[in-house]
Amino acid sequence: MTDVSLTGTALSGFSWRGRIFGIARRSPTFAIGFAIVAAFALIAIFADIIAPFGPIETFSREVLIPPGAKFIFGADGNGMDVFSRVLHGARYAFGIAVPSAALMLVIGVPLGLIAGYKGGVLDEIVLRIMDVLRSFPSIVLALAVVAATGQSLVNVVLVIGFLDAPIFARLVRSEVLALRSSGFIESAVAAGNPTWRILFVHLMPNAIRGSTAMIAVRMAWAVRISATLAFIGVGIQAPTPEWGAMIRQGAEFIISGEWWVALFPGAALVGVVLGFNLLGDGLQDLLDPRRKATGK
Amino acid sequence: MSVRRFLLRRLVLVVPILLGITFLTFMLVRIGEQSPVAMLGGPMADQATFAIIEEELGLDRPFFVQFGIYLGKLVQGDLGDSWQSSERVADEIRNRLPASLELLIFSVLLGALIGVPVGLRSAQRPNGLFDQVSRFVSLFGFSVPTYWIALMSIFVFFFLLRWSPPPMGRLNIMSFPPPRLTGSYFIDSIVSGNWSTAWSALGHLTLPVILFSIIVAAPIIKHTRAIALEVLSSDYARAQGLRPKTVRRIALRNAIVPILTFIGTELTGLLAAVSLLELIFAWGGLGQWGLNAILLGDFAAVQGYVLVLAVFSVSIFVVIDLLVLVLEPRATLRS
Amino acid sequence: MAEPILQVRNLVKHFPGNRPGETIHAVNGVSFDLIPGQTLGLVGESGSGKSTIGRCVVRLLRPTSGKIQFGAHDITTIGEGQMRPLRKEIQIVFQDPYSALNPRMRAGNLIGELVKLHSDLGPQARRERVAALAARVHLNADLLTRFPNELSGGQLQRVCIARALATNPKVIVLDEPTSSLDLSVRAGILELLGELQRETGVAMLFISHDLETVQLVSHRILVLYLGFVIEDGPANAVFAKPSHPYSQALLSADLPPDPDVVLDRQILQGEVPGPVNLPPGCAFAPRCPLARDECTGARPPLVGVGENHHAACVRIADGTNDIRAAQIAAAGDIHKKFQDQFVRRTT
Amino acid sequence: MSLLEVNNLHTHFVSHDLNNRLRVAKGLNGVSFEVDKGEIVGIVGETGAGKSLTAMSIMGLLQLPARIVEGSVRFDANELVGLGVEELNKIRGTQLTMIVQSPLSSLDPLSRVGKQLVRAQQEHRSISADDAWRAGADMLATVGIPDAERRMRAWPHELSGGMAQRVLIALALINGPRMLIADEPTTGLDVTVQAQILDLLRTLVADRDMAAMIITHDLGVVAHYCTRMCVMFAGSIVESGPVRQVFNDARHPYTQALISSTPKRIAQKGYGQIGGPPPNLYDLPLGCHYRDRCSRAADICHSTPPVTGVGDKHEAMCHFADESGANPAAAHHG
Repeated sequence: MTDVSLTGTALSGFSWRGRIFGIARRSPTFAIGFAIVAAFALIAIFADIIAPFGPIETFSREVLIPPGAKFIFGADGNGMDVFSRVLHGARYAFGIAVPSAALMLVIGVPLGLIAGYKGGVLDEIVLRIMDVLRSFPSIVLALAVVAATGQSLVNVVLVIGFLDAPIFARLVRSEVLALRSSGFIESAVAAGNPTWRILFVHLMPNAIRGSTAMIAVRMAWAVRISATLAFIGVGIQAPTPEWGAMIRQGAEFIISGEWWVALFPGAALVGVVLGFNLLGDGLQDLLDPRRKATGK
Repeated sequence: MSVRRFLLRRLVLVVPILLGITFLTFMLVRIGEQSPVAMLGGPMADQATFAIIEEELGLDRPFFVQFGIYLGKLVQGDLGDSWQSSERVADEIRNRLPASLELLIFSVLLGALIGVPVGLRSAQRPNGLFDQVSRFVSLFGFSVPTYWIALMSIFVFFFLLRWSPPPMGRLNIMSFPPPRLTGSYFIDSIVSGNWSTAWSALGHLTLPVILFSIIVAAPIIKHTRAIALEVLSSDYARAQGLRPKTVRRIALRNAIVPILTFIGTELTGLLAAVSLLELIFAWGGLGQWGLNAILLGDFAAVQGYVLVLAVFSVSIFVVIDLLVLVLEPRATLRS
Repeated sequence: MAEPILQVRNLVKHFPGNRPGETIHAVNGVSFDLIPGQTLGLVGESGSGKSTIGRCVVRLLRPTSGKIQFGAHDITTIGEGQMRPLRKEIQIVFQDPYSALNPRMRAGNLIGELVKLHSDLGPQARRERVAALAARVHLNADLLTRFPNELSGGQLQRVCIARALATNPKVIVLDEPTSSLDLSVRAGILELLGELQRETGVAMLFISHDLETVQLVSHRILVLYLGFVIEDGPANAVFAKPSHPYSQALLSADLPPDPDVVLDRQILQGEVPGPVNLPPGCAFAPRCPLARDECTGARPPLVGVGENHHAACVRIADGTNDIRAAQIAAAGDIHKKFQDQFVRRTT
Repeated sequence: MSLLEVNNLHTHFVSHDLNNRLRVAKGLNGVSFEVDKGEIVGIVGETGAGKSLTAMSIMGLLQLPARIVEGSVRFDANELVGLGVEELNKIRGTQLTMIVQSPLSSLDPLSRVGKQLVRAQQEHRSISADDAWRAGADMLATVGIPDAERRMRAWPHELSGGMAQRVLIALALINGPRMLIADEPTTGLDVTVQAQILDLLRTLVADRDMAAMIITHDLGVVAHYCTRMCVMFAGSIVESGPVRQVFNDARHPYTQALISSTPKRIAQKGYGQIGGPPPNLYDLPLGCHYRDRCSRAADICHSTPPVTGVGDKHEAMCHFADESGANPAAAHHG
């Protein structure tokens, strides 16, 4: 069924408009996810300009005001504008997601490459670490480590990055294992490539493809887990405008009916996480047309 | 390999993992900022008091000696005492685990009951309307933080609608826990014929179980769909001119093993995730207790909590392996 | 005859099996020489160990025992570091050109890689060398900027051959180089290989299960069964007078693409057993229509059946190694009559 | 009237590329042929020529984005194109069956061989489990599986490649079909096993008075096991006719090139014409699709060549079909 020749497909007539619609048609999921993430990224960049008030600007006489003309998302228990705080919270979301994703890749990818290609002791170690992490809920580990090492943005990023690195190591490792016996690696060895060239010139560009979608998914997880830490009270602390910390503030008002303090930061959190997840799901569709084909 | 030898081998392999986890947590809690000494001593205590407390807790000894002593007691089934409650950690775990399991098991059952059929139905007409909606719902379930959706539903169902009992514990204040049998208040009170307690337990269970089952169902939908799609598009299902009903049955049969394996691997994470829900509903389960222990640096309690999680996950894997052995003819007992 | 450039002696390669304690006996004591300007054909069905031999020769695999002598170098067990400079002398072309090329590199760079690794040429000189190589394998120069997925199977295999030629090797192993190609493309590749051998005098090890192709390109032939050489000899001699019962059956199972050829086939029962537990004695004995009690005793040695032509069968000694003759003798005229009838009905 | 009549079948792959432009790959471009009772028709051609696509189109097994855009498939005078799954299943699996490529992935891994044979029968008619089991065991014996009763209880993964292929044949024949389509039935099998399977297929077709269609890229299989052959190129049948006639008097230059590229012919006549890359199905040239690779190409080849009858049931789709090249390899010299 797939014996259709695709050779010589000309790529003439490229247009941005066509490309955008083309991608949106191929994977609406990706398009929606991308739009959401891009919107929040813009909010994060321009938070200062969009927000009517400062993120920790206090109006001491206007405590717990429901949403209205002045405070469109209401005011919280400290008399801060929830809207402005939610906007600034986007900075923390990306400030955690992007560097921790970079860290995961920087640690995980080379580890997976070497473990998969060389096997042996390093491979055993990576496998054992994966075993431990697998039988160990990451949230508990993150919690324990952050509780132990102290509450700072840098610590949270480090913990998330290190915890997720093995996921990429394993992903890349399994790709490498599949590729290792594939013809082009054998022919690269037979050609006389030194090991480093095999790893980084031949294996990496091919092995990393499967991880692309995973990056988005793990960024979603990073945003979620950092908010969870803050909610529990170990991550970033109030009055920092971090969404998890804001939900924590709002939690105490739920039973008394002041819903807006917790609702809006949570909704923003869901938005960003959903955006990254959609992006990841869509990327998988785009990168693996077979999945889509069998899906049809 | 016989099943018994397989189990034995598994056990041998599990020991280093458990040891590694124990050591890791042992180290982690001790490099932590919170010190039980400072907390127990209180703000007014002097150096001498600290020293006495330190000696009592055995914290003055070298790290590896402490670890050795801990392991020695562990082998005898002694998990130490929680300094916070002064209770034996083993007792605390025994008392609290059933509460968590009650929540977890009901949620996983409900989640699988929702997730598997929805996933199968999605795979029937991929990219159809049902599929699109269920994929989105599943992704939403992936993305929504448990605690936030819990807070929001408490606001709606307790504060606004008054359908749900106050989010405080597993029974209302008028009811007493039924005699312990399974540890589930709901089941135990039915067994003992105490209908009003059963009603109250059910009322308290409903909201958290429904919420959690959404979280559980999300990945199940996704995986069931992927697995079913693979089967439906495979050659054997198509070329023989089998009726769609038969193809569906084969698809389900072929999907069972991977789905079971998947649920199994998810369970440990869920046991931890349930702790946030316990926190919000003041459930008094293991998760809530474990969270607090971590926050307060309650060494023995943290160790105990982590160990329970690890043992739980390891035994789940063994159970899954055995199940697969029954259901999958290609499976052989291998380490 | 010229001095051999590569000598393989008693090559053995075992792999660990799927179950603990199991051993896969892929290659069990194979010896042969490669002579410059000549092609040696390795023939056998799956599990005969032919690809394993090829991979041992280019040292993608480390032999379990035996010896591989390349010129003055014993390359049997040297490390990858020592092997690397020798790699430019011994090259390999794989069966499936679609997977043998890094999908993320352009054709030109794929060929240029070898030049880069084994010479000090600057970028400009390298480009010229790549262009020359492309011309030599009859590959259009404008295809060099394309990625592998933009090329057809035949073009890809030409890229692979250009790579193998880039360093002027003395030995090329061809592991089923045409099996995954379409018939009309196959011929072009075979023609190119012959042309290159005549020009450069490279020694070739041609691995294939396609008897007709092997017959076409090889000077000598080695027939393998379960990792044993059961017959070797000049290509024409082996095809004209296969002496081992397995060679006879294998050759008779071939379907010539010509409806006018009357088939006279000796169809074997069963399939090639897995190479985990080797049968005692002659590996082919369990399927051999001529097997005798002694066949399951000692492994039969290769005995001469013609000039430079050997086969490993105990029946050669008394001349009863011909399957067809044996069958006819056993079944008598009735069988022959039936066979004639059958042939008439099917053609 | 023939058992199977395929008429002007067009199957296209319709999709959009990443730039949102409509792309149509013309997989089949007007395929017509017939298969009669007692015949074994061989379909040959290179990868991408549309051999498997033809089989899938006939069986109604196309998956999007592939679909039949024009043409008809008549089996025993019933039109199959456009039938729903329910009606199609009355024919598919009972009267018209198919052996797909790769035997192992074509068996349900979680059902024993016997159960699959029983299921295949009970899907299409009411038969007791015992009877179905007996019929299944008999069928296994018929396809040459020793110890059939024991094999009925085997799992698919316990079968060797040759055994699995026999089981597939048994599955395809269990409901007494009138026609069998075999897609590369021996690819991946060893030469000595290949002979066993092909002999079995031929005997079964003859004994049961069936028709068969064998898809293969191996001219040897066609030469010795088929009565008639169709040569496909770029989604069209460029030549068809009785095997012997086509081999000895090929009229289409592509057929001639194919036959002259077999090692035997090369050994006799030297290297002939060298094949080029397959045409781009997204952008097929107007007129004769083989034009760019053809040594005989002329101006007239820019118009679509007619299907010309050149003998008894022997047709070629070429402007020069009338010119006999009695010795195909003679047209080129190596």
